[in-house]
Amino acid sequence: MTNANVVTANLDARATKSRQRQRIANRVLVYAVLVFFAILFLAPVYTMFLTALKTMPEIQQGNLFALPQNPSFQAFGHVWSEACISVRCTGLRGNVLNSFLMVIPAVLISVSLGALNGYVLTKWRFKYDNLIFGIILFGSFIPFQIVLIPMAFTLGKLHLAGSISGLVLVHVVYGLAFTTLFFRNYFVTVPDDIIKAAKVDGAGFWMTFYRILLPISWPIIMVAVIWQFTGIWNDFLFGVAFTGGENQPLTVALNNLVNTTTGTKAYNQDMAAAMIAAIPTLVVYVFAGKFFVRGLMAGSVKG
Amino acid sequence: EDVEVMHWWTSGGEAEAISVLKKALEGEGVGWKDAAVAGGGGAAAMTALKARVTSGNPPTAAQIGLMGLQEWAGEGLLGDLSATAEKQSWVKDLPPAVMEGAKYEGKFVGVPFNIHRANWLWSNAKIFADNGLTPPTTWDEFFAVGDKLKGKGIIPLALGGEPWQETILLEDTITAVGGSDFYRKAFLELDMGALGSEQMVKAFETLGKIRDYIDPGAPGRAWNDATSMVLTGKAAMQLMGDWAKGEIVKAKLVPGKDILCTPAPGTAGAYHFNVDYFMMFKAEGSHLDAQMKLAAAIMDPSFQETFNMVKGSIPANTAVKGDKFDVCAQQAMKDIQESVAKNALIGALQGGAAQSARIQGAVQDVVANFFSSSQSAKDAVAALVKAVADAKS
Amino acid sequence: MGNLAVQDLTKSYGSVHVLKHINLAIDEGDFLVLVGPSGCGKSTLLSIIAGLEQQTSGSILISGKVVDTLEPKERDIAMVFQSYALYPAMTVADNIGFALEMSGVPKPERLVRIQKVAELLQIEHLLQRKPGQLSGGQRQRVAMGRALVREPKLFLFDEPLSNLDAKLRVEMRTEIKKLHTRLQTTIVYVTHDQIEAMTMATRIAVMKDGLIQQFGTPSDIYDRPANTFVATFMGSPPMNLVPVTVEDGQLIMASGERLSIPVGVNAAAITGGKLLLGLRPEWIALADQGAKDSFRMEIEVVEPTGPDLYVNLNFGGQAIIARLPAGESVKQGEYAQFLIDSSKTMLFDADTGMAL
Amino acid sequence: MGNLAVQDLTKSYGSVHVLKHINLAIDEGDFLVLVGPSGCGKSTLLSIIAGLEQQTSGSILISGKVVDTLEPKERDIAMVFQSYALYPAMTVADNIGFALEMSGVPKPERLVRIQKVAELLQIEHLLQRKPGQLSGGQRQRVAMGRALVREPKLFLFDEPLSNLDAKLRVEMRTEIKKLHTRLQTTIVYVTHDQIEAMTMATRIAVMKDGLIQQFGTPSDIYDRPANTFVATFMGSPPMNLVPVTVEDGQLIMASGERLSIPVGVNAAAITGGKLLLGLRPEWIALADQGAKDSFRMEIEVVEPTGPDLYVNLNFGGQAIIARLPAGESVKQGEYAQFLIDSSKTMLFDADTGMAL
Amino acid sequence: MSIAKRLRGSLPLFVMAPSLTLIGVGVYGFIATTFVLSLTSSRMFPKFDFVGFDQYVRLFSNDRWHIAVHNMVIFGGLYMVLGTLLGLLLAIFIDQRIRAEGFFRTVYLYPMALSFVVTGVIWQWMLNPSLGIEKLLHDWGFVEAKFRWLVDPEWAIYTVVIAGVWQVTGFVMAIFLAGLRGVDTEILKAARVDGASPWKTYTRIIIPALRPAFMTVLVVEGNLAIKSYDLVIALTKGGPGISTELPSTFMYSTTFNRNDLALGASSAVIMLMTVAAIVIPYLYMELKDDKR
Ligand SMILES: Nc1ncnc2c1ncn2[C@@H]1O[C@H](COP(=O)(O)OP(=O)(O)OP(=O)(O)O)[C@@H](O)[C@H]1O
Ligand SMILES: Nc1ncnc2c1ncn2[C@@H]1O[C@H](COP(=O)(O)OP(=O)(O)OP(=O)(O)O)[C@@H](O)[C@H]1O
Ligand SMILES: [Mg+2]
Ligand SMILES: [Mg+2]
Repeated sequence: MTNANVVTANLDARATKSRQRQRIANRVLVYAVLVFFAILFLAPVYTMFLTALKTMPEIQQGNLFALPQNPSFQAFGHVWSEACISVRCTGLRGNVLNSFLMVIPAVLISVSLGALNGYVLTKWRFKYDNLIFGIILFGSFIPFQIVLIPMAFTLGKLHLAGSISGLVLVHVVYGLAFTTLFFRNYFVTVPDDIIKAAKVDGAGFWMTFYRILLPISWPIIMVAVIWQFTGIWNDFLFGVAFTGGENQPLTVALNNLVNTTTGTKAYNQDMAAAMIAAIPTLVVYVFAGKFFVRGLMAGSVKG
Repeated sequence: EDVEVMHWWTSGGEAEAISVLKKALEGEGVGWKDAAVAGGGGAAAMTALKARVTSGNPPTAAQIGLMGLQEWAGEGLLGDLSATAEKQSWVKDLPPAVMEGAKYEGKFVGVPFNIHRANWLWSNAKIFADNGLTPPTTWDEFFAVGDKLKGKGIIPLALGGEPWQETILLEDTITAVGGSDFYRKAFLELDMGALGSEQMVKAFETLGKIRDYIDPGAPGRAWNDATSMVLTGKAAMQLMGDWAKGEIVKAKLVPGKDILCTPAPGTAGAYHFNVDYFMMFKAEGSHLDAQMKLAAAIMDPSFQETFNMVKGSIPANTAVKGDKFDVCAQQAMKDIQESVAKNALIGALQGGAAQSARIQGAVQDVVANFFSSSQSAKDAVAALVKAVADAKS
Repeated sequence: MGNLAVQDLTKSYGSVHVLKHINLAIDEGDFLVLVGPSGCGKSTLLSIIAGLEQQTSGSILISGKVVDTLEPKERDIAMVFQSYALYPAMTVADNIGFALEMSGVPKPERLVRIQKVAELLQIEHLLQRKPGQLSGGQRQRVAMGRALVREPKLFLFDEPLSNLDAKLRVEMRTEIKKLHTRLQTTIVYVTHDQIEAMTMATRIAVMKDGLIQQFGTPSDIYDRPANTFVATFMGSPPMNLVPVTVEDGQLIMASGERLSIPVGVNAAAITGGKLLLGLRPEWIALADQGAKDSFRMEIEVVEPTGPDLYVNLNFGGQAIIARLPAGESVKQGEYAQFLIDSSKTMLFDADTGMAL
Repeated sequence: MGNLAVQDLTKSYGSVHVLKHINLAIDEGDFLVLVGPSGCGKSTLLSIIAGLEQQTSGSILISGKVVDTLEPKERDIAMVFQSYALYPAMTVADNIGFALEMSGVPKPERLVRIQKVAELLQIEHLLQRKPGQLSGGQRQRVAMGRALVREPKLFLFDEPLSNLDAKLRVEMRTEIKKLHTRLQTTIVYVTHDQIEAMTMATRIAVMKDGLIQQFGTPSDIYDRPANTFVATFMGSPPMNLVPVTVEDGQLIMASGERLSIPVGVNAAAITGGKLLLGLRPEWIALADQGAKDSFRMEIEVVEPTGPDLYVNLNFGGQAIIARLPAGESVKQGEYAQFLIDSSKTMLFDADTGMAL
Repeated sequence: MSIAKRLRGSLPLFVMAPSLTLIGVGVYGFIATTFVLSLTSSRMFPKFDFVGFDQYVRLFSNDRWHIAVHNMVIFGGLYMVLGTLLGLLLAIFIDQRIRAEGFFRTVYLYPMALSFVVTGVIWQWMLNPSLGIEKLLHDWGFVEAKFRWLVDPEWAIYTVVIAGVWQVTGFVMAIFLAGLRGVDTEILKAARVDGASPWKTYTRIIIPALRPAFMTVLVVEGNLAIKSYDLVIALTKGGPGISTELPSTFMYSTTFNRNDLALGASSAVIMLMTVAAIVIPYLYMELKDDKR
C-alpha cells in the first residue's frame, strides 16, 4: 500500500466513523422524541395513578405531584368489587358484563359492515358511488345529542327500548360512517389489479373480499376496532339514554360512582375506577399492535 | 311487583340513604330496580328520563326538583298520588311551599324527601377563634373579616367557580340587599322592574366585590374541593348549601362545632330552600300499588329521619322530631318555622325551586359571565333583564 | 370451446381514445398474438375481452355468444397480468391453486395440479414463499402458473415471459405450445418478442394507436406486411426502406443506383410515383468481388450479436442495415459488394405507406 | 469517476443463500452486463451495490472507496428498478425530475432536462399523467427516464427494456449506448436479452445460483464459454451439446458418426474421457448433396422465425437445433446433408462441464 | 337481462343496503326531524306547533351561541392542526423500525381509553394555579411563574385544546401508521437512490401517498371537535363564565338541561349547515379525481 492509499484509507475510516456517529445521533433523536412525548402523554396518567394510591386527606393537602406517603391499592379493590353505586354495592364488577355484551356485537357488526361498504365503494364501483360515500360520510357529523329523542322514539317502536340490543343497534348506526371511511380510504390504496385477478380466477364478491382483501387489511381493521371499541366502551350518552336498570354499561356505573353532585367525592376511588374501566380498551390496544405489520402488499404488482 | 326508580344519589352517604328506602320497600314485598344516573346536578338523569319517556318506557318514579315537577306534570305524564296523600295526611305534615310544589292542578303528583337550605355560611371555627373573629352576619362584616384574613395569608372565601355555585352567591346577595320580598319579586315572580332595579345592581356589585376574597384557582373547582379548603384550614369560609355537611362528617369533623354554620351574610331569617321530590309516572294495576307503597315509604317519618341525617338536609315531613340531628340541622328546622311565619321561605333558584330550567339557565349565564369578566354591574343587570325576557317567551 | 370475436370495439378514458373500432375474429384453437408499440392498447384490449374493463362501445363474442354483460368468471378465461397482480398474502402454492379452489376442485387434486405446474415453471422450491420473497422472474412465473393450472375456454397472456431469461423463455414457449396443442384452447397472447410472435402464433394482429394495422398469419405479416408500419415494426433490425422512383421498368434511387423491380409487381402501374423499397436486413448478402447486379456500399458500423453481424451500410447515401452470418469478414470503414434478393423485396407507396 | 469492485460478497435471507462470494471488478467507463437465470441473484447484487440492501459479508468499492456504510445518495448512483417503483402520486414529469430537484437543480434547467429525456423515451405526451394511467411499457420508460435524466458516477439498470417492443428497444439501446459514450459513466446492466447483452457490454458476468460462472468480454462468453452452463445459457437457440468420446484423434458419437476435433484442441490430452461437443446452431449449415465431411440428418421440425429457420435435427440419435437462413428449402420429415464448422466447435468435460 | 343477472348487478347496492337503510333512517331521517323541530316551539318534548324561523332568530341573538361558535373556530382549528401534526410526527417516528414499538404505540393510545369523566379532573388539577403546574414551579423556586390558562377566560379554550390533542393524538397516529405500513417499500428505495433526504422522502413521497389517510384523519378529528362535549364539561364546564362554551355543549344544555328542544334543534341545523359548507367542497375535491 502506498502512502497516499494509507491516507485515503484513514480518511475513509474517519468518514465512516463520523457517519456512524451521525447515524447514532439520529437514532438518539428518534428515541428522545418518542420518550419525551411518552412522558408528556403519561404525565396525567401518572398523576392519576398516584392519586389513586393516596388517601383522601392526603389528596386534600393538594400536593398533586407528591408521592403517596402510604401507597395503597385498596381503592382499586374497593371500586372493583365493593363500592356502592346507588343501592348496589358490587363495585364496577356488576356492569362489566353488560359492556361486553354491548361492545362485542356492536364492534363486530359495525366493523364488518364498514369493511364491506369500503370494499364495494372502491372495488365494485357503480354509478354515484362517490356521492353515496359522501352522503355516508357527511352523516357522521350529526350531533349525537340531537338524535337522542328521535332515536328513543324509534327504539320504542321497535320494542328495543332499554335493552342491550337496542344499544348495539344505535352504536352500529353511528359507527358505520367511520368504519366505512376507514376501510374505503384504505382499500383505495390496494391495487385494483389483484381484485381483477381474483375475478378472473373465478372468485366471487365474497371470496374476493374474504380471501384477497381481508388478509392485507389488518392495520385498518385494527384502526376500526380501536375506534369502535373505544368509542362504544366509553360511550355514556347512549348508554344512559337507551338502557335502564341492570342493563347499564360500565361507563354509566363509572359515571355514577364518580359524578356525584351534592354527595361526597372520593378522588382516589374515582381515579382507580377510571383506570380499571380503561383496562379492556388497553388490552385491545396491546393486542391490536401486533397487526400493524409492514410490507403486506409486497411483491403483488409491478409498476 | 317492582318499582324502577331514577335518581342521582349514587355515591357516598346519599347512596346509603337511598338503600334504606330500598330495604323498607322490600320489607313490603316491593322490589327495587335502580336506574341511577349521576352527573350535572341531575342533568344527565333528565336526559335519560326524556329518552325513556319518549321510547314509551318510563320508570316508576324519578327524582326531580320543585319547578321541574311542575313542568313534567304539565306534560300530563304523571300519576295521581292523592289517595296516599290523603291516607298519610300530607297536607298536615308538609310546609305550605313544599306542598304546593308537590301538587299540580290540585292533585298530588310528587312526594318530597327533604328540604335543603342553600343560604348557609360555613366557617372554620379554629381560624376564627385563632384570629379572634366571628362569622360575619352582613356583607360589610364579611368584607371586613375577609380583609383581616387576607392579611394573615388565609383565603377568606373558598369558592368553586362554577356557574351554579356563583349563582348561589347571587341569591345570597339579593336577599341581603333587598330582603326576601325583593328576592321573591325578582326570582319567583320574575318582575321585570325588580330584575332591572337599582337593588339588583347593588346585589351584583356585592357579588363583584366577593371576587377579591377568593383565590385564583377558583374557576372550575368542584364545590367539595372548596369545602375541603375550609376543612383543612386553607380557607376560612364557604357559602354553600347544607349538603356540605357530608364532606364535613366524612372528614371526621363536627358541623356546628369544628365548622360553624350560620346563615349567609344578610340572609338571617330567610330560608332559601329546595326540595327533592319523586315524581310518579302514570301506572296501573299492581304497578300502581307498588308505586303507592313507594310514595308512602318516602313520607314515612322514620325513613325521612334516617335519610336526611345522612343527606344533610331536614325532613320534608314536619312530623319528624329533630332530636337526633346535628345542631346545624336543628337550627335549620327552627329557622324554617320562623321563615314560614315571616313569609321568608323562598325557593332557591339554584336547585330548581324558583324557576324553570330555562330561566335558571339564563340567569346562570349572566352570573357566570359577570363573575369571570370585567363587566359592570349595570351591564350585567341589563343582560339579566334581556336574558330572562328571552327565556320567558 | 371458444372462438373469439371482437366487433367494432372502442374504448376511451375521458378524451384519450385508446381503442378505435377494433375488429378481430379467430377460430376455436387459434393462437392469436397481439403485437404493437408500447401503449397501443394491447393490455386494454385483453382487459376488455376478460370483462375487467368496460368498453365504450362494441361487443365481445366468445363461442358465438355476446359476453358483454358477463362477469369475468362467467366468461371462463384465464389471464396472466402484465403487472402479475399476485395475491400478496398468499403463498405461491395458494396463488396458483386459488382459481381451482374457487371452482371447487378438491384439495388432493389441487395439490397435484399445483405441483405439476410448479415443476413446469421450475418453481417447486418456492411454493411456500410469499410473493414478496421472490425475484422478478419468479413472480412472473407464479403469475403464469395461476393461468396454466386451469383449463379455461380462453387464455389471455399479457407479456408472460418478458422477465425470464432466454433459456427459460424458450422452454416456457415450448410448454405453452404443448399446452395449446394438448388442450386446443384459444389463446390471445401479447408479446414484444418477435420470435415468440412468429413461432407461436397461428394469427398475428399488429396494432398501432388503437387501430389494427394488419391481421393475418405470421408469414403474411413478415413477408407481406400491409404497410410500412408493419414492415418496420416486425423484424429486428427492421426492414430497410429506401426511397426510389420508377423509370424504364427499373427502380432508381436518388443517387442514381438502379435496382430491379420486385418480382410480381407490375411496373407499368407504378411508374412515376414516389415509392419506398422494402428490404429486410437478411435479404442483403455479401457478394463475391465483381458479381453481377451487386452494389458497392460503405461499411459504417459492425455489431456482432453472437450468431450474426449487424452491419450498418451506406447505400447510395441511404443508411441501411444488413444482417450477415457471424464470421463474414467485414471491416468498419471499408467498402464491399452486396447482393439484394429482388425475389423478396417489396414496394410501398411513399405517401400512404401502403404496400403495392 | 466510478470504477466498481465487488469483493467476496455474500447475501443470505435467513437460510436462503442468494449470493455466494461474488467477486467482480470493472474499470471506469465499463459497461457490465449481468446475465443469469431468473432468481440467480442479479437484482439482489444491484441492490447491494446501490446500498439498498445490506450484504451479509463482503464489500463494495466505488472509485476505490469502500462504500459499505454509505447511504445510496452518497454513492452517487442512478438506478432503474425491475419493478419500476414509480412515485404513484407524482406526475410523470415530477417522477423524472425528482432526483434533480433533490440535488438542487433549478427549475428551468430541470424542465429542459425532463423534456429532453421524455423526447428520447417518446413519452413527451405523457408528462402530465400519473403512473396509474400508463401502459406497462410506458411505466418502464418513466422508470428509465428517472435514471437517464441524471449524471451519476454509476448507472444500475435492472432489465430496463423488458417490456418494450422490439423497435423501441433497439432505439433505446442505441440511446443508452450513446449516453454511455458521451458520459463515459460506468454502467451495470441486467438483461435477459442476449442481443442487448452482446451489443452493449464491454464486460459480461454470467451468474448462476449466486455464483459467477464466467466474467469476460462478450466474445469470450459467446465464443469461448467457460462451461456448459454458460454455453447453453447464452445463445438462442442454445448451443447443442453432443456426447462424444475420442478415438484415433477423432470424435465418435454413440451412433458411430465421426467428427473432427475442434481446431486448437490437443487430441492426445483428452483421449479416453467422456466429452461433450459444443455446437452452436449457426455453426451448422446445409451442404450440397454429397459434400465432403457432411452429415446426413433427419429434419424433425422446422420453425420459421422470420429471418431464420430453426430446424430440429436428428443427428445420430441426438436431437440438435440448427439455425438456417430463411428460404433454405428444408422440409419436415425429410433427410438432408449438413456441414459442421469444426473451426468453431468446442469440447467440454462431460462430468465437470468445464471447457477444455 | 335475466333476473339473476340483474340481482348480481345490484349486488354492491344490496350489500350496502343495510348500512344505507340504517344511515338513511338513523341519520338523515333524524336530521329531517331535527329540522322540523327547529321550526316549532317545542320545549321538553317534541310539539308540532310551527312558529317559522323564530328559533333561529332567538339563536342568533343569543350571546352564548356566538361565544360557542367563536370558540369552535379556535378550538376546531387548533385541535385539528395540532392533532394531525403531532399524530403524523409520532407515526413517522414510530415507523423508524424502533425497539419497543408496541410500548410507545400503546402509551400514545392510552389517553383515548380513559374516560374524560375522570381525566378531566386530573387536567383541571394540573392546570389549576393553586394545585398543579404553577404550584409545582413555585415549589421549585420559580416564584414568578404563572400558568393561568385554565382560569383565564381568554385562555381557557386553549387548555381544552391541549387536553383534546392529548387525547386524540394516539388515534391519529394509529391511522397514519396503518397508512405508512401500506406504502410500497420499493418507492422508498427509489427515493433513496434519487437522493431524497428523509425529510424530503416524507414530504414529497410518503405524505402524498397518505392522502386517503389524511382524509380519514381530518374527518375523524372534525367529528371529534364538533362533538367534543365530555372534554369541555369535564375540564371547564364551559367556564370560566361561559368562555369555553362550544356548540356541542350549547346544544346539549339547551335541549336537555334547559328544556329548550326547538332552540337546540335550530342550533344543530345551523351546525350541520356549517359543516356541510366546509365538508362538501372538501369531499368534492378529494373524490373528484379518483374517478376511473
Ligand atoms: N425476502 C426473501 N426471502 C428469501 N428469498 C428471497 C427473498 N428475496 C429474494 N429471494 C431469493 O433470492 C434470489 C435472488 O433474487 P433476485 O431478485 O436477485 O433474482 P434475479 O436474479 O434478479 O432474478 P430475476 O431475473 O427473476 O429478476 C431468488 O431466488 C429469490 O427467490
Ligand atoms: N387511466 C387512463 N387514463 C388515460 N389513459 C390511459 C389510462 N390507462 C391507460 N391509458 C393509455 O391507454 C393506452 C393503452 O394502454 P395499454 O396498457 O393497453 O397499452 P399496451 O399496448 O398494453 O402497452 P404496453 O406494451 O406498454 O404494455 C396507453 O397509451 C395508456 O397511456
Ligand atoms: Mg400492456
Ligand atoms: Mg431481478
